[in-house]
Amino acid sequence: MLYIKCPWCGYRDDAEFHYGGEAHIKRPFDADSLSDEEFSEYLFQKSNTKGLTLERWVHTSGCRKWFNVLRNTVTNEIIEVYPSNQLPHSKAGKEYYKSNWRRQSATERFTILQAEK
Amino acid sequence: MANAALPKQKDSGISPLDKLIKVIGGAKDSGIFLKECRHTGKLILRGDPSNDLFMKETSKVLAYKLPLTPNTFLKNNEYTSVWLGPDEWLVNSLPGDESLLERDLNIALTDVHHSVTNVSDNSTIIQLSGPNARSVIMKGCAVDIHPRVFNPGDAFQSNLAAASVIMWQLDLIPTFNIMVRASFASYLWKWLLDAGAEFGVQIQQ
Amino acid sequence: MKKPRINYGMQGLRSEKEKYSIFSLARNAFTHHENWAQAWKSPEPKTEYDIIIIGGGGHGLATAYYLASQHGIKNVAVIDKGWLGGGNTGRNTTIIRSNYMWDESAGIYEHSLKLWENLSQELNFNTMFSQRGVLTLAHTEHELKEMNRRVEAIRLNGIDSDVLNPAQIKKLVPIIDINPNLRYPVMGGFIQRRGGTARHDAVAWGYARAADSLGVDIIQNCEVTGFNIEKGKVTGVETTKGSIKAGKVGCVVAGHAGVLAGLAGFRLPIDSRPLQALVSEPIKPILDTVIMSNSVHMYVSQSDKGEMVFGAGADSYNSYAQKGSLNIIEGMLAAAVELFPIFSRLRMLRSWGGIVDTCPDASPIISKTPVDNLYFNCGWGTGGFKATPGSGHVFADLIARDEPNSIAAPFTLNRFVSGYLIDEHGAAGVAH
Amino acid sequence: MTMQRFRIKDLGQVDRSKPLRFKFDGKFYEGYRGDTLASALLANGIHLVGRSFKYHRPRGLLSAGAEEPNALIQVGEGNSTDPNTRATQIILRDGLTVTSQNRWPNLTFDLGYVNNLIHRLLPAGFYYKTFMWPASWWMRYEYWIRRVAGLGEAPKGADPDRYEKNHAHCDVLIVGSGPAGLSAALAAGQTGARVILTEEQNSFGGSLTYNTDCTIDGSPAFEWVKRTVATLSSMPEVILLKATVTTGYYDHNYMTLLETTDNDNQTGSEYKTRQRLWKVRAKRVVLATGQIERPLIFRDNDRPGIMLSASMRAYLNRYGVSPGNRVLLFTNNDDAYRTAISLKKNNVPIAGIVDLRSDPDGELVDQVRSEGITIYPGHAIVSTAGYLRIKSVKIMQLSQDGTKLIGSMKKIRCDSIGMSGGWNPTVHLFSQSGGKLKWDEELAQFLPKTAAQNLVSIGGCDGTQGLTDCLKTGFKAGAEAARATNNKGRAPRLPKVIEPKYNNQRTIWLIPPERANKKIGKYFVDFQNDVTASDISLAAREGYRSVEHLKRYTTMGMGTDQGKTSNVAALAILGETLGTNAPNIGHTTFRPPYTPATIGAYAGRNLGLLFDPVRTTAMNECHKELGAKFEHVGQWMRAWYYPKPNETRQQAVNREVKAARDRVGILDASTLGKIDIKGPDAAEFLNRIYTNAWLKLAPGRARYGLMLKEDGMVMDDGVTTHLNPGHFHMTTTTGGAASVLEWLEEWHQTEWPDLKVYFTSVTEQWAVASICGPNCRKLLSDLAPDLGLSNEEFPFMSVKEGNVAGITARIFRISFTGELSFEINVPRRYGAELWNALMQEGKKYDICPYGTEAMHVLRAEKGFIIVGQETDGTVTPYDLGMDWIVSKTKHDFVGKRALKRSDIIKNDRKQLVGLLTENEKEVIPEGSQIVETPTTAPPMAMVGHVTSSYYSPNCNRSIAMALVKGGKEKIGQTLHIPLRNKTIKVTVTDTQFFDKEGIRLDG
Repeated sequence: MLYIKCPWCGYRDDAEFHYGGEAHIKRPFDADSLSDEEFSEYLFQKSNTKGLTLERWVHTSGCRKWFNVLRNTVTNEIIEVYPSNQLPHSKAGKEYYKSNWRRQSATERFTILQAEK
Repeated sequence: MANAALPKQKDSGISPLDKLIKVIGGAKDSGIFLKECRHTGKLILRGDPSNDLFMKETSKVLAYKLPLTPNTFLKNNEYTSVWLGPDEWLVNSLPGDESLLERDLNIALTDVHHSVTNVSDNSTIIQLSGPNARSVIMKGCAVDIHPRVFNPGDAFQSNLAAASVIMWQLDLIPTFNIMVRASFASYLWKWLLDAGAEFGVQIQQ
Repeated sequence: MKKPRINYGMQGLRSEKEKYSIFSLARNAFTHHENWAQAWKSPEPKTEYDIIIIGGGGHGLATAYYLASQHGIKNVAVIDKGWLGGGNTGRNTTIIRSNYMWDESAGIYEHSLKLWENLSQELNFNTMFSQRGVLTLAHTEHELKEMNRRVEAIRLNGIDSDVLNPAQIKKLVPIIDINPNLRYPVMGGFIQRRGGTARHDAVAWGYARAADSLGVDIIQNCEVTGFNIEKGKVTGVETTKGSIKAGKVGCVVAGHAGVLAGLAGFRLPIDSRPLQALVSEPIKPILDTVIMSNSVHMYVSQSDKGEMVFGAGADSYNSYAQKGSLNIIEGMLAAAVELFPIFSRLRMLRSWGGIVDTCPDASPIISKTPVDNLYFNCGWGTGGFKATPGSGHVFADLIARDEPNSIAAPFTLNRFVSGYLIDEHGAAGVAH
Repeated sequence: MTMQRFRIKDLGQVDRSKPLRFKFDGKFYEGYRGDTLASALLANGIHLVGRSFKYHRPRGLLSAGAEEPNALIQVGEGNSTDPNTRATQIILRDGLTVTSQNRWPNLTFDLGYVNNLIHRLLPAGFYYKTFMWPASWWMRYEYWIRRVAGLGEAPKGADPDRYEKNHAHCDVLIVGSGPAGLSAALAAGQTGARVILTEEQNSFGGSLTYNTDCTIDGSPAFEWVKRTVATLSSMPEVILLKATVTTGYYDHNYMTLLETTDNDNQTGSEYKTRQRLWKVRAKRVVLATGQIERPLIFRDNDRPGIMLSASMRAYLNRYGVSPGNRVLLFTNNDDAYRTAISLKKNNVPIAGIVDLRSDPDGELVDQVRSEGITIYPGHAIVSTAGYLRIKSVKIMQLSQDGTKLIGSMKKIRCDSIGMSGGWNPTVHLFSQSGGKLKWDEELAQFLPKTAAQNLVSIGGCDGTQGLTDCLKTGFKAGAEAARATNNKGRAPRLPKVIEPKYNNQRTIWLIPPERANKKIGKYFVDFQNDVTASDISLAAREGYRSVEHLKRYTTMGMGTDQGKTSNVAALAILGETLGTNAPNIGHTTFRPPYTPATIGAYAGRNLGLLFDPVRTTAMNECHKELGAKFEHVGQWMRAWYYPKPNETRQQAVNREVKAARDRVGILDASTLGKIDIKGPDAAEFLNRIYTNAWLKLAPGRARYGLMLKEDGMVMDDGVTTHLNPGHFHMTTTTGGAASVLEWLEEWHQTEWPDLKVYFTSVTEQWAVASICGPNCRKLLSDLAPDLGLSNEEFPFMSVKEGNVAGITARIFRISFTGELSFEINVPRRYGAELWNALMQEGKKYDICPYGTEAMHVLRAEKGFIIVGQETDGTVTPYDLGMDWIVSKTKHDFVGKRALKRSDIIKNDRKQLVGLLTENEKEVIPEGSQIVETPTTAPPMAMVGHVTSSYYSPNCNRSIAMALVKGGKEKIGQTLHIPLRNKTIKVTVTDTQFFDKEGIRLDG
């Protein structure tokens, strides 16, 4: 049973959360202009990393907030947890984020825009 | 259209456990005391605490500032406010007072993006008390409620057995209020009776 | 459904020198069993093969065997990073059935089941394929209706399937509780009598031995570290035992398909998740059928050794840790005791986890890839073991002909682009 | 009852004042409180306790602990019998009834022994090589194989006992209460840290319960144990758990402990718990699990009477039981000397010590010599004799290099043997935690290497030898663990310890035969599964050379003891066979549970009524009073239909369906999901989440919406109403309530956080009675005379608020039946009151309650879909013929792009159509498959299936909906539904069967 630190409620068993798959997936703004292949990449292709991965969880039985987790899928070690409108803070998290092929979700874009205002 | 208000009389209608709680009683020296807090007023309040106006206006209505520390609650004689999330609170009132509170909050927050939703009937509160109350909860809840980390004033949302609950500790007896959705109340009640059986359960009015 | 033209007859073990039988056992008893040949050799890799199969599990070994036996391609190597059958082949609950709802799934699983029916004889290795029946339970009105849809589809595909009422189920499975007042009462079920179980390790060993006898090189403890790709075409693999050239490469690595695809430079629509199983201590026979219950996420059978073999649902999160969360096990065992009250006092002996590669539609991928001459067979989710012979058979055909046959055709990667998914979630509940 | 002939006066920790009677194989015996079944049997001189799995050889107790492979016992009878229980872990209680298992007709004469006689035909893996001819006979072979296999018998009925679960959190969890574990607990406990100490045996102390030759601070070591346990008991934050097996080490220091609580000292009560499963989240874990002694592997080393040396000492010193009348010791290290000294002290005759070491020395050896006990240095046991109990052995001298036996053979009489082949650290939990092991050549042990979680291994399981060092590391680890978890304090002072010193051992894994090619007898490595040294070399010869292949091919280590005494020796023998050593072979992975754990404990009390919540609505009692039949819809119980006396289901449903259209019907619609949506951007949000347009919906008006997944497939539907500006009331399907709310939150939080909107679940805030039919307006106006219900005042798809029967209500004029209809929402507490008022007032209109079945018929008559029935996750709005609800102009909505994919826009997709049977009375079974051209027998090519099918009393015929390949094009055509016994001919139609013009909506 994973022990996940909800950024708001603190440590809880994984049974309290729902898994939301890969984090930082960019939803195409103008999907109509994409080919079926390009759209399929957004819809179905996975990083499915063996090792460090950035993923989404939601604290279903608690505050119902979505957040991101940097976890090692081999050891299940959790390196960091951060709200879904933020970017990873740890060195490993930043590196993984940079190597991600489709980073910057709408939430981040929004947050970045807000910060720029 | 105005929000559906509840009639004034405080104890009318049927609470989720009315039909289930048949026998009131049990040994005086029981390790567990159980009762249903019928028709407590319950509002879900949503708003952005970083908005000063939201905090100011809500504290005017409640007579205190909404708790911002996760997993805590604050109360006075009228209202109990439980932190549920970074932009969500449960505000309890005495039975029947919730409509007024709902109206007051909505008026106070007219210019602020917020929501107040009356959920008084969406769930009920089971009060679990007694020297063995902690042991009973630990049978079905993975949150640490040891007195070193959990005391009167503390609260959490989690699962108790197979029910989703909001729970907060009132005193050092200890006494816990367990809020559970109406349709899960009878399940949880039976579960608590069964879990408490080894300590003896007294059912209270 | 179009019938594939497949010879289901006995192929026979090509090498006669070491045929297993009661007579060879008796003969060897006189020499204290000191003269048995190796079931398979463990050669060092050659510099070049016509075809390399990556992954020495059941599917990979079966692919190599059928390449040699059906297509006459014998310059083949199977390479595995660990020991044969060490992945999901050796970690599953050994259930075999073909009663799937969609035509496409029925096609591949029934093809497989037919091959199972002669497998021990064909491989000259007892895989202990036991056609004791697989009974799937329904616990609600809604499930009964869903069941009818499935049963009718299965029947019209020419696959055996019988509907049973609670009394008939009780007769077949005397230890089951059919009390109608249960929270999830047994309201009915359907059985595929040709379904059953097999000895999972024996399947890998049997294919390995048979493939070896046909000239296939089986290379263990050899991990693939990269693909050599020239002008969009695979020319070989880099391994911990050096470079090996190959005309074609087939990749069958359940649990690690995404990792291997990454090495080849493309991505797959696959999530790798933990799936847990456990066995009880052995006891005298009490259950002669495989029981599956989707609405309470539990399936159970009794092994020949006497252990109750339990399977649970998959955990929700991706993980390569080969272990899952305890609450999955707790929920599954509560369901088991609810249905079979006598299980309560049995003891869990061993629990373990496998890594299942799941596709968005819970159906497998048997496909060419963006790299020429590189083929992937993956994404079997929780349903891989039962498909072993059929999967190997059609994959060998795909590699040999560079073109999928009618059974494999629906399972290409392109379906995720065009939207032609074969969604086994909807009606199958948990697709085991 | 027989006397306890082998009980030694005044020795051990059993309570002589509490004799207990028990029955073994039908015969009564006596033991004492504090005994295990094993010690009590030995006290009565019983060594023979079981038969082995494959060869049915007579077997005795090998050990005194959890590692026991042989003594598997059937405990109790009837519904509370426990098969395969290790006698060493059965706590003796009065009236205990146990039987030996897997033998027929009895333990001393077992016909299964025939397997031993034909053993040559049964080498490892023999079953893979035979039973293949004729092919059809496997099921017959299997029938007999299954009956021969298996061990004990399952109970006959439901378990009468209760099992509890308990969550716990602690700073430090310490596993094992030997010297290392106890001292760690003491050091951690005195800082005030929250400590849990677990011990699998029924009393604390580990090896100190039987190593009586040590003193701590001048008194016997066991006194220190008692003192320490007393001190720990007085610490409020320390939890001491005995008879508690730490079964699993999961991720993030999550541990399972299985506590057996029904020991003899508990008073019985109705709610007595048999076992309690603790689920502990520990900040730090200290593993002090000790070591397990290894057997020596020599010819026929499995005869009853042969046991492990330290176990023999445990029976002696802990339970006061003498192992026999003439004890031989066989060892490769000093442990047997320690046992010999204890035996001698208690006047148990000793036949000598056979020592593999050619030149044993040191204080223990000297002491043994001075006691006049014969030592055979550099010797080994060649063979053993005795069928039901060891009678004698033959010994020979070992060559210098240990590979041969030399010299002459000497026979020694004995009735028991204590053997010691060295020790295996108990690294199971460490390995479960994900830690990697390393091979220590000098100790010939696998030891913990790198920890993968927040834990520390101390004492024997970390390779530490000797009491002093165990205490030292224990204190250090306990104090460190406490500090690491923010507790302050110092380690206790190290007491003064006097203990015997051990010298090196001589590791010889397999005792050679007297002649190199001598092939008789069996050298058992795995006792329970009868795996011998020659099985291991056979496996290696045949190519099964990885550890896992060896294990799976020979079944080595796969018994109920999971190879606790055998794994390492097997690896070493495999290594020697392959010419390498143990670490190069590797080791198998240990997985939970450490010892077999009761399934009932994992199920806990979540059974029966508490298996899964049953959810009911506020009107549930009303339905019960009306005699409703219920159906499960997810966790909900919904009224299905309301049969009158002698009415069949079909008759009842027909009646209800008619009444709803002819007069007035009432349905409990409370289970529909309801979400309160508030905020200035609420409409914009709905516009993105639903397929149709929402920006222009006026307050007071409602609209039907369809939600898609991002892949374009229908996910949920429902009516959403604009109550006040920026305030919406969304309804979802019953099953979708929770998932839709989560869906909305997900999109809001992760994709559109800029939208100002909040969602709150109000599913259970409202009880909903839906009334429909021509008289429903009259009925409602009777109860709400001021409301204004005309079509002008209260048009279709709008909402009003007002009093109904004196209850403040929200009334929605929406319809799922195609009839004039009102959905009356009142706070849950008034749900029953509303229902009763409507039923009472409705009498004059002959109101009829209808259930979910009639509701399904009514909506099907109108061709309305049910998500989950017409859809299964593979159906788009176009497939449903609902193109009208998919906006062509919106820039975006969830699922929009996916609808344009090449296979989604094809015309031959399965599309929703109506089906009419040739015979109007014939109702097609739901789920039936449809073909274009039926053949006499399967296979047949299917073109679709029937999603809904009912008899419609309003249409006076059967109706059905179906998803049919290219269905839209097939309207008017004939299709066939081949059932098992007949084929039904159907005509394809549209999906509207009743009131196609929709005139009934307005009453």
